[in-house]
Amino acid sequence: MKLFLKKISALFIVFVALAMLMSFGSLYFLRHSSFYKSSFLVNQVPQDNFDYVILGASDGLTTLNTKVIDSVLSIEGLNLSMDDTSLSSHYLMLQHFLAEGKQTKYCILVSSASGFDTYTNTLNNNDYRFLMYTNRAYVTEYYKQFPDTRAKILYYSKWMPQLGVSYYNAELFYPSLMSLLKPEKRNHFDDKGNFTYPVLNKTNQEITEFKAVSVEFSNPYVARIMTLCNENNIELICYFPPHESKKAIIKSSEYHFINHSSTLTNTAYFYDEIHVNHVGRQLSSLNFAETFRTYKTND
Amino acid sequence: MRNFIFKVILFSILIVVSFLYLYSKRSNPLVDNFTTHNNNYEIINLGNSHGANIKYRDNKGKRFQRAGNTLYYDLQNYKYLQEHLVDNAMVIIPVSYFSFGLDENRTDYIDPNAFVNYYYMFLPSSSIYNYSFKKNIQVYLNKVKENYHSVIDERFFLVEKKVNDSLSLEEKLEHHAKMRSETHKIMAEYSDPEKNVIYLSALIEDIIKNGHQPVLLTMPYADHYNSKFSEAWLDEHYYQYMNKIIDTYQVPYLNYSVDERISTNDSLFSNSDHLNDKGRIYFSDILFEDLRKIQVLNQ
Amino acid sequence: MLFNSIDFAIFLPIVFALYWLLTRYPLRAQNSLLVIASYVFYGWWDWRFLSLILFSTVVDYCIGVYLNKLSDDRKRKYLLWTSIGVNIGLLMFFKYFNFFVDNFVTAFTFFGAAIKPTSLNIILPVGISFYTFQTLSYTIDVYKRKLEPTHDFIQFSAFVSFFPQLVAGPIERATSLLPQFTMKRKFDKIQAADGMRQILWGLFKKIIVADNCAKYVNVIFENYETMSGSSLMLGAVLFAFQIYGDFSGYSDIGIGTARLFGFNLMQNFAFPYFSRDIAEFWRRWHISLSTWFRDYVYIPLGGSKGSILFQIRNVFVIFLVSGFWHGANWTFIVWGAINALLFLPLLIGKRNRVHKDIVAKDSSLPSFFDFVKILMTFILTCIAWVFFRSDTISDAYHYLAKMINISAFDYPIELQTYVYVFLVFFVIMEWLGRRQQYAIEKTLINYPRFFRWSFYYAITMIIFLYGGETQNFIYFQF
Amino acid sequence: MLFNSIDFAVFLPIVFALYWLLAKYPLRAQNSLLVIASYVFYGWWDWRFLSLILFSTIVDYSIGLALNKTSEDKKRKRLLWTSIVVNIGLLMFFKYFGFFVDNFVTAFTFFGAEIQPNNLNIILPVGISFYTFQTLSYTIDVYKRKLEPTQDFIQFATFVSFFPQLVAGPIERAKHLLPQFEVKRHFDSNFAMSGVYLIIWGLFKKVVVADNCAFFVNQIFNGSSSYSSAELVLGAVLFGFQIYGDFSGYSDIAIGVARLFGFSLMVNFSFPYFSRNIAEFWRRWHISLSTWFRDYVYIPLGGSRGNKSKQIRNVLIVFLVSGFWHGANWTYIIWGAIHAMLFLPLLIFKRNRTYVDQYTITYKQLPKIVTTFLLVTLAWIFFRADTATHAINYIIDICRFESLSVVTFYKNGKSLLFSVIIVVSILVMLAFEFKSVQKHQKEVILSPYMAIFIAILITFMGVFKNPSDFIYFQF
Repeated sequence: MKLFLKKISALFIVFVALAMLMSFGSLYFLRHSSFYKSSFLVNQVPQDNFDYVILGASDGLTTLNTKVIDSVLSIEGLNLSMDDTSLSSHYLMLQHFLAEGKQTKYCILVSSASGFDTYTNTLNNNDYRFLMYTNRAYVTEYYKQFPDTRAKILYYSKWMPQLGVSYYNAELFYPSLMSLLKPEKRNHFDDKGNFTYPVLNKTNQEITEFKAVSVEFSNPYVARIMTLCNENNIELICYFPPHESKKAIIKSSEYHFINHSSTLTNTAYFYDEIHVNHVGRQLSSLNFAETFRTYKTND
Repeated sequence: MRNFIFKVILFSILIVVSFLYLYSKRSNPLVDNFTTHNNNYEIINLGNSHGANIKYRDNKGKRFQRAGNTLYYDLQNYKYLQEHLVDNAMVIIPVSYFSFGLDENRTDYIDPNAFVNYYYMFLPSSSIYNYSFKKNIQVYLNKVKENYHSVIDERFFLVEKKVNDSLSLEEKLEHHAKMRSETHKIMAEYSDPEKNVIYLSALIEDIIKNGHQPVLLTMPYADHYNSKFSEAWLDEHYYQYMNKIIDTYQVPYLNYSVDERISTNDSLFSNSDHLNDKGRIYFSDILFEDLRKIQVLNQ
Repeated sequence: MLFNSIDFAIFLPIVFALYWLLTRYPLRAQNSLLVIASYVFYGWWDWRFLSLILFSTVVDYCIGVYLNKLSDDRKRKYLLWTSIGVNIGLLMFFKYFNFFVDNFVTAFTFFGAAIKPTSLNIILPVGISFYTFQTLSYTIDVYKRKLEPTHDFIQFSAFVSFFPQLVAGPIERATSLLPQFTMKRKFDKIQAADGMRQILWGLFKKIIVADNCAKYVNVIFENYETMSGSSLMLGAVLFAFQIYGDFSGYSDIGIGTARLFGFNLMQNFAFPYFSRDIAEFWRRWHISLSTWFRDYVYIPLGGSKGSILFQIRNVFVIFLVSGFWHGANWTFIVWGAINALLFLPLLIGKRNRVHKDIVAKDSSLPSFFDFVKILMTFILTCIAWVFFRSDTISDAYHYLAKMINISAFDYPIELQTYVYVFLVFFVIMEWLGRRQQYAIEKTLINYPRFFRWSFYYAITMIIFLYGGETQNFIYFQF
Repeated sequence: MLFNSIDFAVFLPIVFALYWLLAKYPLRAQNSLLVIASYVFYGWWDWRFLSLILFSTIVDYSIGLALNKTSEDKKRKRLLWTSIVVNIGLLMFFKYFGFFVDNFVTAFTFFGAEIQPNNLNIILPVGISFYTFQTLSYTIDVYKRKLEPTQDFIQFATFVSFFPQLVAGPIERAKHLLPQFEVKRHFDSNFAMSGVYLIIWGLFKKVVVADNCAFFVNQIFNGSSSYSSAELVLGAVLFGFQIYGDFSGYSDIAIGVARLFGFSLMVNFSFPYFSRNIAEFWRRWHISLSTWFRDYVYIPLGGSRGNKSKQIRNVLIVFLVSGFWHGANWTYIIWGAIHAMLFLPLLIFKRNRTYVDQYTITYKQLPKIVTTFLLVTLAWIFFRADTATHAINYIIDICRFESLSVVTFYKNGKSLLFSVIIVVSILVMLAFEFKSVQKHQKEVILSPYMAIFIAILITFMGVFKNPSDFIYFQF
């Protein structure tokens, strides 16, 4: 029995050591790649001061094109949205942005009307993209707060990285192998962090009526993002992207907001119910630039 | 027995041949400068890196200076080059503020034998200061190694980090002057100035004996550099010895250190104590003008 | 005179030629040539050391002769102890005097009395621990009547001062080396070629493996506070390679040169890093020293007879003394103690004789569990080496403590790729040659001559072109 | 409790430690521990299943005893039939009740009568078909006096509910497994190590091969109309590997775990995809089930004695019943029928025993192996399709050949990645199996180095996000 236990422990130790080595290696190469927004921000964004930064999920990613806004207002912007995430991940991205010693005057928080209200205490699908920075306190604290098993796996990856890297092997291990060869490759976003959906042959008809959705900003993360912005004297602006059927109604609230939820009134601009396509993006970016100009002037 | 010795000898010949091949592979610019002469010179100058400020218009004049050179080796270089000079040729001897404080083999370098090993390659063994046969072999081996690595292993030459030159030229010179002056002050007190005086006097006596014309010279420095040296310091470490030699040998002496035509104009300097190309041309014209006056005087 | 210096490169051929010219003359000529050559070799450092070695030779020669004459026991024991007293006394004075003074002072200041120590600046004569142990082994063997003392002083001094193994061992046993001086040596081409090959491999180990690692090890050990955990680990591993390359390189050059002159010295290193447990490691590391301690300290103390407690005491004594022999510093003693602690569980579990044969004798790869054992032993020895290398015990402790934290997973410091390449090549060659006396003794035997020559040519060129800055041999301080 | 779940990873060491701690005590202690562990393992799904297995155990235990006591034939035959009825009845009720009701209703609506079926929502207890067959084999063996019934109820309970093979086989023969419970198990570390390597190999086949294939198979089969014929063929092939990886993976883990406790279970799969004809495929695929049917159905029916038509009838019955055993759906019956059709020509031309003792494969036989594999894949389409019509449409789409693009396998980064992983994992699996086949080994034997390599493959190529169930759990 002793021999069996010795053999088993030898096998187990070597396996764990090898797996740990490989996963640390893959996290290391991910840290030096720009495949995901978290390491893109560290490796491919030389400037340190920005006029505005866009935080959002897939809607933030595809609605505002910072290049258009920058050319119109001749300012410097960066799109840090990540698809399939929620306000909690935007808070984490803001922490990550500040931890890199970068500064911005404005922070554009993009979310649908319901996103500002509903809050589910679960890990988002793409929150694993911060795993390569587990050695930073704010990332592990973020993973620690969620009860579900995926969050636990990511939290314990601080010491046993193979937990996270093998659970998300398709999303972390293989991109790290690829970024070993091409470190500057980005995952579907351009050098300013924007992405757009193609123009499908959608019907071209007017949208006449929108369903009203009231917004109270009850998601606790809005307040947390607000406090973080105030600490670093950043001006927070909540932006409601164009929606094909819903119109956001905001009663008076202490947050600055730009409500463009019903500005695009033709289905031809929409890729699907909540995402605009390439043409829609051009229009909403120009609209946003105009309204954003008024903010810029009065301060 | 004989067979064994034969094999050993054959093997060592093989090694020696490959060494000679590698040795001959790449010539050394400094050594070539001192060894290849296609005509006799009318005017030459010795000295250290400051000696590079002189630019000759035709192949009648040539620079025989070397970065960080010492007065002892100025003497030996002159002895080595004297038969290549036309009679009553002019020999310019630039002397820097710190020249009197240096020891013969520049043992103040980090790698004590880094300075002298170039001289092993062409100067006769009698003129090398505490010459050692072992050291000579070492130098040849290092040269072989250097040639090999420069051909095979580019990484051997460390690429210096690009200093972010956001500083203006003026700030750069100021910063450089502060750093250089401190090291030069240390060098000035490194070893016994008396023996350097002896070497300089021997050099001048040789030049006069051969019927050549010695000219002592102090190179122009930027005001930033000059301002770091107090009058008292200069007298004690520099002018005290220079005046003694000038009086004893009545040697013509040109002092451009604080010449307002050059020192005040920052655009002429590549760093606080070396001229850039534009500066060299401008300074050489002035120098040749003054030299012609001296030559007329002597005739 | 360092083995990897140009002086030796000139000195060796001259002595070689003279030596084999004298074969026609009687034996004494060759031996006296050897003595002169060895004294020139040893005097190259500092001629004043010569007086020391001469004194030690004369004393032990006379004791040897008298021991043989006398027969009553009390006198013989008395003579033996004088020899031990002289040799150990010399060693103690030159090597450990300052150490005892300093500790004596610190002990006293600890109790409040400040004493001004008069520590003389004694330069440690090179190789003193090696030849004192060698002469000591001679007198003890003669005392135990295992050996007839020589009556030819030249022969004895040649034995003591035989230059290939004078400065850093292997510590030859009189019973094995002295007889070789009595016979006439005939030149044997194969043995000479083998000697040249061993010298070449020793130089490779010393210049390429040891010196290149030394460059980084010094950097890491000097400023270990600022280094990441993984660089500290890398530093420990590199030092393990450095000390092995340095010391076994020296032994190989020594054995190789001895073979050129027709002498056979014992194997000092049998690939210790492929051993599967600490007991085997100590049967393969510095064999001459460990066997010396076993024969002249462990067995007289009762060895493995007696109760288990008795054995543990003997083991501790052996390890501490051999640690202390390495240098006058607490770190070496702690290094010995750690090795003793690692050795004890094997001794208690009666498993210290388990791994006698060569690793993976028949297969070309070790079995997986052997591989894990080899890895574990290597890691343990590296941890012990940290104490061996650090200047003070607290340095070593902080070094190890700093190794185990999250930064252990960062990227270690940047090494030039050719260092990795040569280390991997070195490990492969050692593995292929693990059944032989040294790594490349027979690995290339059945290859065509052209291939063998190009291999030696490549190794020689690599030695010249990729050698690290010449560091002197670590073992010279012992 | 799934084998590839964290609860099992915790459960196994605890039981292992307790089991070998009890080695000092009398045999009953170990056996009762096994019973408890098995009931905990089985109850993990749904504790109500426990009552079912307990009932079945008690019935068969008492019948076994009674059979041994009475010697007069008529009584014994009646006891035997009660045991068969009880077991098959349980199976019928839980597994096929819904199926019969639906078909009864469709048959009636076919004739125009509207009946409102009150099918109770019966949840199919996991592994019911496996342990009922196992207890049945016990009673039949006792009836034929091939086996002495056990007097010790605990021993019999452990035999029925031995947790490694409880849920998905291999269906152990009482003659082979029961004696192992009577004798004291001594710990043999090499035997246990071989078990560990087998577990690792089983996990690899399940988590890496099967689950990765599932990614494409589910896509293609659910939307089979919108895929090109090449994709449909590949979908079927991948399902072939998925089901093999899944089921043989499970059996390997079961056998490995049993070895940890000192038991040796029979081999359930001996590299079926290297068989050179259908007959050999059925001698290598799910050996425990096919031998069960051969011993308790085929031979009683007259087996291969009697004239040709009788033999064909027996073969048809065995294939249809074993197909039907797999599930309460026409697709399984058709699947069985297809295999019967493929098997018959070999039987008729007496070539079904040709490769019995030819173990190593020669390259000349490669075309035979590939054709057998394609035929089996054809059958798998029916096995995987939801309904018979779906399977037939699937095959029709394949034969249309209007486009041969395989774009789904590389249309975006993720699917390209999965395709690469699938190709690599299948090649690794076949390589290891080929080595074992050529060396005439009964199972894949991993060396420690290979075990580490496979474990690394599992960590970095395995699918852990939504651990899919073992397919065989529905049977």
